[in-house]
This record gives sequence, C-alpha cells and structure tokens, in this order.
Amino acid sequence: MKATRRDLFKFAAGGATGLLLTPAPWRLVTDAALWSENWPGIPKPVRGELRTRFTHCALCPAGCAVKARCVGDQPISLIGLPGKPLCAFGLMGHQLPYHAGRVRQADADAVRAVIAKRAANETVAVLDLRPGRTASWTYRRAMAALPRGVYLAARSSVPAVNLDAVKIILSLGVPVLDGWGTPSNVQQARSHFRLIQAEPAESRTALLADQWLKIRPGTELELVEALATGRGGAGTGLNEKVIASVANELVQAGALFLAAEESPSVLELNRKLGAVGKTIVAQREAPVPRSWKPAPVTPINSVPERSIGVLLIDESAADSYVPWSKLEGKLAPDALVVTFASSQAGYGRQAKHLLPTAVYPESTGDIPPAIDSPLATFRLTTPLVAPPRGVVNPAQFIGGLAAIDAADALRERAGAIHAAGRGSVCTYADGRSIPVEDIQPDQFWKALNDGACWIDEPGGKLLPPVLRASTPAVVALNWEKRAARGPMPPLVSKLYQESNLRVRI
Amino acid sequence: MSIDIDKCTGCGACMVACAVENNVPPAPEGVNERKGITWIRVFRLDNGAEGVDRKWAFLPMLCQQCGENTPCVSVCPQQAVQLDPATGIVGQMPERCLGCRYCMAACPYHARYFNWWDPSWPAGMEKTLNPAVAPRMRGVVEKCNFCHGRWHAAKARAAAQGRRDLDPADYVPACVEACPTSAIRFGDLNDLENAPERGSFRLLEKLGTGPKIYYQTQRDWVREIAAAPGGTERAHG
Amino acid sequence: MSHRGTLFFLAGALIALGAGWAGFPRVIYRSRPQPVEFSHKVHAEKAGMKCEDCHEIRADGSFAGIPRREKCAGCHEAAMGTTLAEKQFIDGYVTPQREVQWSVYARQPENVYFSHASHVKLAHLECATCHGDHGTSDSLRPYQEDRISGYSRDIWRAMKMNDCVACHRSHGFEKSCLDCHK
Amino acid sequence: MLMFGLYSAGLCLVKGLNQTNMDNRFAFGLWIFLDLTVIALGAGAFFTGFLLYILKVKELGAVINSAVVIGLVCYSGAVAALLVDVGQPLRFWFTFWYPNVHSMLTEVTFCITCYLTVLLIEYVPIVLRNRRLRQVPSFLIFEFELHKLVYVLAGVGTFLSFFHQGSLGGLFGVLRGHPFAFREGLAVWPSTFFLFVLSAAAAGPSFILLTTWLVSKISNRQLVRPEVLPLLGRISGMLMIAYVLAKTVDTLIWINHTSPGAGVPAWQYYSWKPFGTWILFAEIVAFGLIPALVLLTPRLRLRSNWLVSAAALTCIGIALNRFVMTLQTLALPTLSFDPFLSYFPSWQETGTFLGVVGFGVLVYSFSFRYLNLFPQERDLEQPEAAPVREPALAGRY
Amino acid sequence: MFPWNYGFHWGAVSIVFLGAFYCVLTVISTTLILALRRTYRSAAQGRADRIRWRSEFQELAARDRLCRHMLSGEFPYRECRNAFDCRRCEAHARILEKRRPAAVAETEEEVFGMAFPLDRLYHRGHTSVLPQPDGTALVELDELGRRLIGVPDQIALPQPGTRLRANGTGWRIRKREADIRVLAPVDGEVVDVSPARGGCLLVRPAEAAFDHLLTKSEVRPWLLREMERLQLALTAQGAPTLADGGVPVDDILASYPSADWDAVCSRMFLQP
Repeated sequence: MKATRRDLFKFAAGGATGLLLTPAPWRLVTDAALWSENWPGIPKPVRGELRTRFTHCALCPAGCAVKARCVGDQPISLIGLPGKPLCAFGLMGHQLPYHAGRVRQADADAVRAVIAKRAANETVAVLDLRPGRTASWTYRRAMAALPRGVYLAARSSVPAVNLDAVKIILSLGVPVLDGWGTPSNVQQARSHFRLIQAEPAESRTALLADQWLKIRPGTELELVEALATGRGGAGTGLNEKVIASVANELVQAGALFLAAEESPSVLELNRKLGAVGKTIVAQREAPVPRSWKPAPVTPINSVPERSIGVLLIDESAADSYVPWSKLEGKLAPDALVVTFASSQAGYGRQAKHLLPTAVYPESTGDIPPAIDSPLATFRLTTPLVAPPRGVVNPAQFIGGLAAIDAADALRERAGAIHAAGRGSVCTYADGRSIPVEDIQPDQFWKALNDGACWIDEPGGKLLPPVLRASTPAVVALNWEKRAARGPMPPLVSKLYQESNLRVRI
Repeated sequence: MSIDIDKCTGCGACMVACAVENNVPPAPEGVNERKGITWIRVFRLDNGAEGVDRKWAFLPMLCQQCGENTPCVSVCPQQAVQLDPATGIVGQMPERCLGCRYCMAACPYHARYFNWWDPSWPAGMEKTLNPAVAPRMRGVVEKCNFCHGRWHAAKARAAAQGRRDLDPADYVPACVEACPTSAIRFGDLNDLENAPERGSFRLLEKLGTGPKIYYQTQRDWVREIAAAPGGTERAHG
Repeated sequence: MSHRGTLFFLAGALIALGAGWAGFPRVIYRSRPQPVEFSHKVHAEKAGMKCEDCHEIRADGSFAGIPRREKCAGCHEAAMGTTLAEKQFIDGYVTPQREVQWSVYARQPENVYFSHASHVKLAHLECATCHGDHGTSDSLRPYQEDRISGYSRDIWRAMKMNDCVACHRSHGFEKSCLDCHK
Repeated sequence: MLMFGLYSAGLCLVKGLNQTNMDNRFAFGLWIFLDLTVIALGAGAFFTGFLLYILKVKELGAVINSAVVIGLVCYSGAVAALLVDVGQPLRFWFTFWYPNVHSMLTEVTFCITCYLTVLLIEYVPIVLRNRRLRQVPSFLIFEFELHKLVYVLAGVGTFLSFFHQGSLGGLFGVLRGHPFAFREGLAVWPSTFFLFVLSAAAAGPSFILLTTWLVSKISNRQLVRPEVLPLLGRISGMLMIAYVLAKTVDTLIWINHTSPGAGVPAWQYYSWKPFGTWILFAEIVAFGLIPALVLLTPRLRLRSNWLVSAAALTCIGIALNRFVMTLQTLALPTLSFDPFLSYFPSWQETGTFLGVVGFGVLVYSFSFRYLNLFPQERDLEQPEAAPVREPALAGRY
Repeated sequence: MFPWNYGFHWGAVSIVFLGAFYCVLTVISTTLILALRRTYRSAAQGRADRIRWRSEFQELAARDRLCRHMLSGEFPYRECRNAFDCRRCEAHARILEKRRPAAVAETEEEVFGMAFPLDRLYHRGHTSVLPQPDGTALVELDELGRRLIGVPDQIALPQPGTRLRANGTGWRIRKREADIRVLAPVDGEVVDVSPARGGCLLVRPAEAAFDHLLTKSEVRPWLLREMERLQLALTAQGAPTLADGGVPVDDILASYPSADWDAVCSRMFLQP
C-alpha cells in the first residue's frame, strides 16, 4: 500500500500528539527558561570559607584601618572598623587591581641597566609623591649613596592638625568635608568646629559649610591680607562687614586656619591667631634605624635648572602632585624620566619608561601619619591579593641602584620602633592595645602584618612645628582631583555615571 | 530603617558598599543615570537659593519596602515580587521575573532598576563577587532587599550556634554598615526602641503605600521639599 | 481507508513516544564520570566515619561541602588500602597536589540559598532525608548535566524546589521566596 | 520595512533592551503605547462580531471578514511587539504557569492569548473560502460547519475582549504610585477599566470604517453598500458620546477627589510643558466630543469626507488617550525632587514597530487579494453595458 | 495555573479568574471539536456536493440568484431561496398550477443565432437534458455553453455508474486556465458517457421530475439574461462588448484572448 499525502498528515498528527505525551517538549521549554538564569557570561561567584583580614588603606594618607571580608584569599568587600568608617574609595579598594587601564608589563632590567649607566655621571633625582614612608627613607638613603643623588619631595614636611582643639576652620578652597584628613576624625570633630569656606566655586564643602564666602577666583591671599590687617579686601567681592565679622570670629576662637597652597602670609595669620603650636603642631615620625643615612630633602625650587639627568618618580602611592611644568625646567635636555605607576594616567604621559607597580591592596608598605594625627604612627599596608607577575617595587628598585637592599626596610624600621620602646600597638582583630615593651619584636612585627597600628604615646606637650617660611600645603584628595589622576575602581561609575551624585570629570 | 538627612554628606559610600555587597556590575558604555543600577541612590536637594545662601542636602533613596498595598507586588503578573510577611521586606525574584517592567512603572519611588545590559565585570573582577548574592541576568528587574544575603548569613551563623532568632547586631545592611556619619540606622520596626522618633516623616505618605523608611531633618526647607508630592521642586538628583 | 489513517496515526504516535521517552534523555543530558572512584560505603563502614567528619559545617554556619584535597590527604598521604582507586587518587592528586574536580550531584542553582546549619542543627534532619543513600553508596554514578540549563540532572530525590517547598509547607516554614533564594 | 523591523527586533533580542531609549523611569515606551492603541483599534473585530452575531445587525455582514482580519493583524502585531518588549521572552509562559491573579497584566495576557486564538479560528473560514482551497472537499465542509458555529466564537471573543480591553485600562488605573493615573472604581476594577472598554468599542468601528474607505480608495472598487459606512459611523458615534460623557465625569471625580486624596493637586500635572491642559481638552473635546457629534449628525454622516475625517479624529483621540495614559503618566515626576523626563524612541524601537505595521499591511493586503473580505463587492459591480437587445433580424442568417 | 503549581493560592479571585479562563478554553475547544466532528460526519455522508452548492449559491452575486419566474415575468423581483432547486419550492408549484399550458409549441427557439431546441429542458448551469424514450436522459452542454468553451483542452467525464446529484458536479472541462465544473442538472446514475461536443452523459434519472429545469417559454428570457451576464462578465474583464449585434460566434473565447477566462466561465457556469 502506498502512502498518500493524507497518510503523511495523519502520521505527522500522530507524531505531534505522541510527542506531547513525552517529557521532551516540556523539558525543552523549562530548560530554555532555566538557561536564561545562567546565561553565558553571567559569572558564578566563587564559594569558599569566609575569612576576615585586616590591613590599612593606602589610597590616601589617611591610611584608615581596613577590615576585609575574604572568600578564601580573595577579598570580596572592605569595610572600616567600628567608628572608623571608610570613604567611598576605601570601600572599592579591592577592585583597583582589575582596572582596565592598568599597565602590567615592562622590561625592568633594561631600564635598570640604562639608569645605572647614566647614574655614574649625571644627577639622579627621585621625586616622592608621598614623603614620610619607609620607602621615602630608602630613597633618601639611595640618593645619599649615589654620587649625585637628589631627593625631591612633592611637598615639604606637613604639620599635623590637632582637630580636637579646633573651634573654627576657615578654609581657602580646601575640601575639608570632602576627602581631607581621616574621614572618621573629621566627622567626629565636625560637631565641635565651625566651618567657613572661602571658595569661588560651588564645591560640596562650600555648600555643606556653615558659612560660605563666595570670593572672586584668585583672591584668597587678598582675603587673608584683609583678615590680617583689617583693611582692603574689596577685590574679593565680599563687603567689609562680612570680612570684619569673620576676622572677629577668628580672633574670638583661637582657631585652626587652613590654606589651599603654601604662602607666607597665611602662615603669618595662623601665627597671629595662635593656631600654630595649638592646632597646627609638628608632624611626628616614627623612629628610624640609626644606621640609615638619608639624603636631605631638596625643595624643588632650589634645584638648578636643566640639571637633572635621571628623574625617577614614585607614583605608586601619590598624595600630592607637582605640576609637570615645574619639573620640566629642571630636566637636562636629554633627561631620562622613569615613573613607577600602575597606569598611564599620571606622569606616565611624560615619562620615557613606565615601570608597573603593585596597587593597593597588592602592595606592601607603610603609610605616613595622617595630617590629623598629632601623634606618630606606624601602619603597614599588607597585600590582600598577590601582585601580578612583572610588577616592580619602586623602593627595592631604587635602593638596588645604590646597592641598598630595601627588602627588609619595613622590618628594620619596625625593629627600631620596638627598640625605642615607646607607644603601644593596637591590634584590630581583638581591638586590644598593648604597650610595645610588653611584646617581643617578632610578635610586634607579626601583629603589624596582621593588621595593627603602632601609636606613639601622647607624651609631652605638642611642639610647634618647625616651619619654613610657609604653611605647608594641605594634603587633600577630593573626589574630582582623584578622578583626574590615577585609575579609579570600576564601580565608581555608580557615583558619577549611573547617578549624578558627583560631577563627571 | 531611618535616615537622618542632616547627617548625610552625600559621600556615596552607601551606594558603593551596596553595589559591592550585591554584585551590581559597573556601568557599561553609554549608561546614564536613567539606565544605571543603583539599589540605593543619593539624591541631591538644594534650597533653590542662589549664591552664598545656596544649601545642599542629600537624600539617600532606596526601596521603601512599602508595607500597605505595596504597588509593585500586586502588579507583577507572575508573583516575582512579594512582601515577606515575616521580615516585611519586599522581595524581587530575578529568576522569576519576565522583565515586563510593570512594577517599575508602578513604583512611585523609582527604586526598581532594570538590567538593560548583560551584567559584565572587568576581567578578573568577577573574583571579587559576593557568593552570598547571585548575579542577575539581563532583562530582569532588581532592587534593594535590605542585603538579604547578609540576612541569610546571619541566620546561618545563628543556626550554627543553635539560635533560631537574630540579635539586632547580627544583621545590618551594607549601606548602614558603610555610612561614615551613621546617618542611616537600621532596626526592627516592631521593637520599641526602634519606633520612629517624632518629627520623622516618610516619602509620599499620602499615597498610602506605608513605606518603612523614615527620614528625619531639622531643616525646614529640606522637610518641605522631601515631604512634598510630585514635581513641586526643580530636580537635582 | 480510515483504518489506514488510524494506523499511520498510531505509528506516528508510537515513534514520537519512543523518541521522547527513550531518545530525548540521551540527547539532553551530558554524562561524565567522576574523576575519582570513591566509595562512601567503604569510608562509612571500614573507616567508620560519619558524614560530618568530612563534610563539616563551619563556625560561621556555612557548609564546607566536599572536602578539599588536603583533608583527604590527611589520611591518604600514603596508601591505606590496596585498591586501585586509592592508588590512582594518591598518584593523580595527592602527590602532585592537584585539587579533585568533583561534580556535585546536589549542586543547587546559583540563585538558591541553602543552609545546612539550619537544617541539620535546628531542624535536626538526617543527611539521608535529602541525600538518600548517597552516604552508603559503594560507587559514584556518572554525573549527568543538562546540556541547555547546565544543571545536574538528579539532585538526588528530594532536592528539587517542589520538594523543598513541600517539606517547608508541611512544617509551616514557607514564608517567602527570599527565604531560599538569593 | 519588514526586513528592517526584523533586524531591529533582532538587535533588541540579541543585544538586549539597551538598544531602546527606554529607561528605569520610562519602563514603558513606544511599544506599549502602540500596543494599547493598536489593540484598541483592533477592537472593531469583537464589537462588529458582537453586533452581527449576537445582536444580529445584518448589515455588518459586509465588513465582518475585514474586521476579523484587522483584529487578527492588530493583535498578532501587538503580541509580537510585546515579546520583543519583555526582557526575558523565554519566560513568557511563567505568566500562565505562575499567574498572579491580582495583576491586571495577568488578565491582559490571558485574555489576549485566548482572543488571538479565537481570532485565528475565526480567520480560518475566511481563508478556506478561497476558491482554490475550496476544491478540497474536507476544507469546504469544515469551513461550512465552522461558520455555523462562529457565533459561539463571537460570543467568547466579546467576553474576552471586554475584559482585556478593560484590563489594559486597569493597568494604569491601579498605579497607586502615580496619582496622575490612579483611579478608584467598582470592585477590583478602576474606572479606567470601563473607560477603555467603551473607548475601544467606539474606536473599533471607526477604524474599520477608515480601512474600508481606504482600501476601496486604493483598489478603487466599491466594497460595501453605501449605507454600511454611515452605520458604522453611527455606532461609533453613539459609543463615543457615551465615552466622552463617562470620561468627563471620571475626570471631574479625579480632579476633585482622587488626586487631592493622594496629596497632589491636579493642576500640578499640567504645569509641565508640553503637557498643558490643552492635552486634556484635546482628548475630551477636540478628538472626543467633536467627532462624536459629527458622527451623530445624519446629514454630516452621509457626506463621506465628513464621515471619514470624523472617524479619523476618533481613532486619533483614542491614540491620544493611550498616549497620555502610558507616556505622560511615566513622564510626570512623583517625588518632589525627581525631574520631569522626556523620552524619544530609538530607531530600533521605531524599526521594530514599523516592522509590525509592515507585517500587518502585508497580511491584510494578502487577505484582500486572495480572500473574499467584502462579500457585497460582487453585487456592487454596476453593469456598464446596456442590457442586450435582440437584434430584429437575429437568426435570419 | 494548576493547584499543584508553586505559588497557587485558593483565593476567591484566583478561583473566579482561572475558572473563567478554563471555561473559555473549554468553549473554544468544544467548538473546534464539534466543527471537526460534524465535518467528518458530513464528509462520510458525502454531502460535500450539496454543501458546496449551498455555499457557492450563497456566494453568487444577488442578480445571479434570480428566480426563474422573475425572468419569465411572474414576479417583479425575486431571488431564489432554494438554490435553484424548484422541486421543493412551493411558490414554483403554485405557479405551475396557475400556468396554462403553452399555446403554441414551438419546436425550436433561436436566440442570437444559437439553437435552443425546446424538446429539451435547460439547467441554469448551461446544460440541457433530453429525456429519452427508454427513461434515460441525455445530458450535455447547451449551445451557449458549447460556444463559451469551444474546443475543450480536456474533459474529465465520470465513470458510468457514478451517481449524479442535481447541482452537484456533472463533469469537468479544462480550457486554457479555466477549470470548469459543469453542474449536473438532475439526480441520477450515469449510464454512458461520450466526450463529443464538450462532453455528454446518458443518465438514468432518480425520478422523472424535471420541474427544476427551465422549459419552453422560460428559455428565451433566461437566455437574454445570460447574454447580459456574459456581456457583464466580459466587460468586467475589460474586453470590448460582444461582437456587433451581440451574436456569439463559435468559440467565443478565441475572440477574447485577453479575457481571464477562468473568471468568465466560473461566472457563467455558476461557480463563484
């Protein structure tokens, strides 16, 4: 019997009916839906044991204590200690290593060879963008050892600010509420100081301040003059009454007074108001081994023009930058500029070589005392993640140039601190604080590595800072400045791109 | 949860902490604030004055976990949204969601977000994802659920110690934990000590959605703006 | 004529049924053997171990799952028995310090949250209630994965969502999706 | 056009909805708005069917086929657009499997799916009437038998349409979060539910009228008896007037009671350019009352250009209403500090929609070419040739 | 959707909602099934032809459905309600009673030079029936039909022994693109067939009642009408009107090569 078309139809119909009675079609429909649950490309978070580790945030000189929640060894979220919260950046720190714009590879040895060759008969300068670290000491030692080594600091020594004593702050465009100092301290102090912001632009500090003096751009110093002398100030665009009342206020409350940039007149006014010695005090550094012979800190201005043959810039931890225009003049015509950085964002554009460095939280190092801590502190940032292959440790590299082994510099310094026997170490894991003399050096070292902070004892009166002719620049990294420089954690997009909480750079 | 607007400095820590905690991917190319995903978003209010009298206030906005005739729950065609009777949290089930976005149209607080893009992280960054929260897929709606992953973890921890119920300390959402000024506070509304203090208000109370987020402020202009109904103010956030 | 029609109809139906029930599962599921020949039975009976000896619940309430290599190596640094499987395991993983890539039958989808702590410590469930006789099985059957959805075929008997729900309902624990989903 | 549509739709499906200009505020965009409109216009199918088969208005037999095809086209197009619109089309069946019976959208989904099936079944006889197909006896008989039962389908269709048209209105009426759209109503249904039913019923005939007129212009054939179109017009007009009245009442209640109750004085909605009060006026008077009156005035109704333009106005009015309900609702801020947003569809969205339209036109014109959409057409060919007279001497040779 | 699905609640709303849903589904499906069953039945009973004629008759343009008695002037206007089957039309019966027998019995009617012998009966599908003395009847195309088709390309005649049904398919003729079903004028059984003259059948009628066929005096008016229709059909094809005086030549088709012959024939042979 031969099959007609009709039969085929019947056959197909039967097939359809039969198929409906099997799991096949239903399975497929369900699977299609399930498949949309783990769409290709949707990552599966790694499971594993949750651990807590402690370190310090190296993103800014505040160096807040960090409590990292890790799965296995991988940090999945960072958080501050109770009462000592992190800023938005700190919270994103663990993502920095995955920034797309990160530089990973470079031929370090070739560069080393080149530098070594030129170091013999040319001036080698190290520009340190975060002075006061152990690494900085290494640089100074190295520069001292080299025939013609110069150590340049991006800023002259910072005084400490004793926020507890502050009653009133007049800030000349300093983002006091937006990244200056240690967030937690500023927040606590905020309740007891009054903030007057003199700034031309509508910054968030200006808008959150108690009073905002909307001065004309570039008239900060004129305002200072006016406040100091009680005369003039018309150029600022403020009327005399306002200036007078502010001046009055300042005199009433022996106040801290901040400036945006270094200038003698500001210092003068601070002196006059009695801030110096009371709220502006000397920055104290943790003890260093006596064996360390440092080169002096050379102010950039005093470097002769076109003299530097090799300029090494440590950008791995950058607080304050020196405008390139200022450096350019100091360089010899065929100068070799090498920068240690994790991305092209900073001096990488001008440098001949860029040696990739580890970024927080891969890097190892210490953080100089925050601007708002009058006491000396010693805090390590220890790697939460293993740094990738091919990154260079600037300290060891530069130390190596002068045959100084800087690998153990931190440990040596810790030893020196322990030897000094002052102060106490407070460990974050248990929140206890033990006097240094009660523990062994290696315990001390271990504690520091597991997340602990050495704080000098608040002995003696606060010394007035030894200041040159100027009040030093305030170290302030507000969001915009920061975004303009080094790489940002990807999630920052939440703040400026996916919401307009922040203006985009 | 209660939020003190006066304490908020708009630093954005909460937004970041939230994104980190809940595996919200960073923005792909071309995302703007209208397509972005921020379970908690800080809005900027200003008093409209010009010059030196200009003042800002910041208002963190997250899912208000509406308790009475919750707008988004009743509209979802497939029960992907539901109000947990026990915790009072409005839960969103991405794996059930069809992506019709009706709930987003229904939400007066615009606290629901749609995955317009495939979620993607920069290479290697997926290692930093939080295993307690499942990443969402493209084409579904998501929103704040008071860090439910932490709720689970807290429960598990309690269970390991043989406890059934949680202490207040066991569980706080990421934004609360991260807020530098502790402007955001969190607690069970049923406990007396967490009763909303007087002078606190809720957003769009008149809609009768019974939100569970209470806001406080001493500044009148802030109160006026925040408590006012739709579109009376020029926008900044 | 109409007889022929029915004949064809039935033929079609039968073929389809066959394909759907017999053929389809072979197509849709990818089957692969476990990397190591492991017998729960031996460990349970000979070594007299309990489940929680290897699959322990951590202090923070999370579940360790399948023990990692070093835990196994704790006993199997050197061969304890004479079985080929053990030898292979030691040569293949312990000595070269390679992790074993187990495929977990009971692996739930990413969006599922399950706390062993609350089920074992609070609800006092036996492992067998969900895992059946896995704990006493003598060999590991091949792992079957759905080609499309990528999920394990049989998450043993009682680990589909409906099973969870059924149990939760019967105990009045069914509050909201978020209880078990993340 | 169809290709372009498919391409854009493909983009949206493959790359995701980021291709569109919708965003978290404008969760609904062009597609939803047009779906609503199209479905309202497609309502002609159910309403004509209802009048013809249930109320036995015989004259409408002339357009029923065309009405069914239009309905089919509109609904299938709408569903297609929806499938592109949802973020996870693979999960469409969740709505059926795990329905949340309290959601208007569930109601809509269920009804529309059922109704689409009904339309398909109603479409079958029309297809089978094709001369070639009719050569197959079984087709012939099936068509015949099915046609005898079609009134049942018409009944079901009416039921379904009533509900989903309504629920489409309900979609927005229940939005407690948007005082602009929120309405109280009877039992579970907000007033918009009934308004939508009315307006859809009113727009349907007008749309059929329009298409019929258009088709006969294009093909320049007379398709229906001259009295049919005015009849449609009259029906449309009556419903329209009812709708306008209801709408007015509803609006008043809303302005004076509902909206203030939600804490928003109604004037506020119209303080945002470009959505001034003119839009309200346009919706109710310009595109509501006026065409209704025209359609109800016998004299004007009989003039085809008046008739047609009135019908057009009606359709536009309904479209406007849907627009207000979807897009204006979303555009208006609810929180004091969020902005008034505007939205313009991306080319992918437009493309997809154009594709849908293209598909519609295609289906319709095919049906028109091969199927007998207008049964009266045959009778209406006027014999031009003078009646043949027998020549006197015929057959003499 | 079903009580055993997750998330199902026995609420009043869900019961009402889903109840309604299932009702709708049942109604739709029952309608379909009903239609199918009936189809099957009628097909089994071989009612295809009747149904076809029924529906096609409905499809005919109104003026092609006119009653024969209107043609012969008994009514001013009347459409046939019985699908051209006058046997069960009481109006027809009444008229027949009234009608006095035709006075003069012409033997031959000639219209437009076409011979329509009156010794036979004519079906409106352009077939003629010539009763034979032996009780059979000779069924063939009438003059106009023949001229329309001219020389057919192909003729499909039924097997002898096939049962014909009045208004059912008699035989099929192919000519160019036209595929014509010649309607059978009478019920009956085919005795013999021949392809001559566009096909003719010898049929043994079921009963000798030929009331439904046109006779004597009705033929002329009907033909006039038919010519009109033909004219119309041709003009609809954009063809010029009939040759002068409207005398249809043999093989009309040949003289209108441009015309869509399918349309014309289907019109003339009553198949919409």
